[in-house]
Amino acid sequence: MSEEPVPTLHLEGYEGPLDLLLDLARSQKVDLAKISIVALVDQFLAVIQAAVRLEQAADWLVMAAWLAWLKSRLLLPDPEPDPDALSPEVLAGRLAERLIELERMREATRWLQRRPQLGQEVFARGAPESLTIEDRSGIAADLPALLAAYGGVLRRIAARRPYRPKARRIWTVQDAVARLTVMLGALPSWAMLARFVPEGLIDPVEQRAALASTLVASLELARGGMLELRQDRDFGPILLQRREVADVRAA
Amino acid sequence: MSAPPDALRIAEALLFAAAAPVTLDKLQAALPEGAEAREVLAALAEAYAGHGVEPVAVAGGYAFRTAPDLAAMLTKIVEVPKRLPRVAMETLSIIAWHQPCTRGDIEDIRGTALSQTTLDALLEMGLVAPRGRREAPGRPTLWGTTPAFLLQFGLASLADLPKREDLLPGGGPGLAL
Amino acid sequence: MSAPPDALRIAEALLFAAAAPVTLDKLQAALPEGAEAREVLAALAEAYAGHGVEPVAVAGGYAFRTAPDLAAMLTKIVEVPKRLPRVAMETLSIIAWHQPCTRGDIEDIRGTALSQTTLDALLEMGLVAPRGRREAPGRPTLWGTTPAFLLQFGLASLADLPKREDLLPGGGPGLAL
Repeated sequence: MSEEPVPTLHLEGYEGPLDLLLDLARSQKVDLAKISIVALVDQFLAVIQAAVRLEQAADWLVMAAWLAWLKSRLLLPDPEPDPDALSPEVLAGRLAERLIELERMREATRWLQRRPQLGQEVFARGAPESLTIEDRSGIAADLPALLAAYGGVLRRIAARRPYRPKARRIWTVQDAVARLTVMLGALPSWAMLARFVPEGLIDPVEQRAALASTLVASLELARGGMLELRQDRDFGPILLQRREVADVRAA
Repeated sequence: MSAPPDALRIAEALLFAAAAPVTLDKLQAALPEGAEAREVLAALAEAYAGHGVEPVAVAGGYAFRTAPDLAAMLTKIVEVPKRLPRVAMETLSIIAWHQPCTRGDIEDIRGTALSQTTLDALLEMGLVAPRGRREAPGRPTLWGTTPAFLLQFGLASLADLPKREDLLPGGGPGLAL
Repeated sequence: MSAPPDALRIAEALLFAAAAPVTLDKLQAALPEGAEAREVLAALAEAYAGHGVEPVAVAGGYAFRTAPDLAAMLTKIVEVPKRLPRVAMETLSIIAWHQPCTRGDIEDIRGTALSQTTLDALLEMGLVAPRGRREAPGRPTLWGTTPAFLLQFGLASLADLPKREDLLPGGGPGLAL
């Protein structure tokens, strides 16, 4: 039993390096906790050398490198051990623990596989009887559902109404003529055009439209000889006054 | 028992595990040499006489069934309430809030034709009932909700229905219904 | 038989009819006054000793199952699903004994990557299910077994699984393999 020959192995048959390690550890026929890690490493490296191709999974080579390093640490203890690093004995112990846990889970699997499985070794009633009668006369509807349904109706009605743009209050030229005629009567002298724009317009578009209408209206009245217009400079304020006032002053 | 005990056990397990009634041929194929399916079944029926379950001939084969007296006793009635389809719920809600109203009113509000089936279903469930006719061309039937409607939705009276305005937040006064 | 015959018949019928195991509570509720569910079950098991079907404790309740020795005969007639591959069984074992655990835990123990196909197969059979997430970087999903797992392996509860420490034949350290 001494010179245990390295078994010829196909790595494809193993589910990763830990699987192979466990198999090798089992071949040592000792307690997994007391396994010779050094012997295990030698076996693993021998198998890897014989079987691994470089293109094969990298984790085999990573494991081989780590094991080679672990073996060197076990054989040649570090004269100045790094206090933060784990000792090789601890690392070897952890490897043994992992192998034990994997072996335990293999045993767990065997235990499960020995159980008679439903649909394999034992069978349940193929055609169970329900022994229930379904009463479908009731209605599954509550007040929230009714409200939700009506809410849906209301929302659809709201969505169906045609889009109407916001109505604008437009100060027409006719409006402006009427307002100017009234206001001019009480006007003693020149007044700025903006004074004749009706108050209470907040929308800037409506304000400018009213100013434009008032200007057109004033031009219209000036043409009819009702008033005079004056602008002293480009873009300066437009002033207007009643024609009769001008006539009186001229006289 | 005239049948060999193994044959009886096999017949028992097979009738139990099969998803469909087991035919005589199928049973015969499973039985050990020398056992006759018909005899085994007879022995099985004898062994189960007076039990809570018994082998019976059904649909061209044999299966275990609960003893009739126990089946009646153990059968539970499970309420499986129906869900109302969306169209029915909407129609019911329109009748609830707009009653009395005609089928034409409902169609106007929903913006689509209302099938007779929907109205029939609500009638059948007793949730709505006719409330006279509108004095208009064709004298269409007016519909309203019933006491069963109040019971179903846990309402003391129709006044307990939330106000239409409260149902559509932001809908506001602009809704001409 | 100590249990009244009627109680025995009811228990028999209930366990036979149900698609899922019957809990003690459910059985007790169906039994006549004075009958104790546990006693009735014991009497039922005694009455069915050696039969082709027998009552067993499984997944928190009781159900009839065919006798394991009849498997070979039954599989000739009843359709049998495929067995789980070894990888799936091993993954299932790790989840069963280490639950709740993450995929990373499983990969650590097996020392190799776990394919999604394997986990998917277990999920599809309903043998494992997510059990929340571990509060660790990446918040990995935790996995555990389901009642279907107990049913599949005929276990009354997870307590029926042997202890992890007892799994290695010959026990813990100090004993040769």
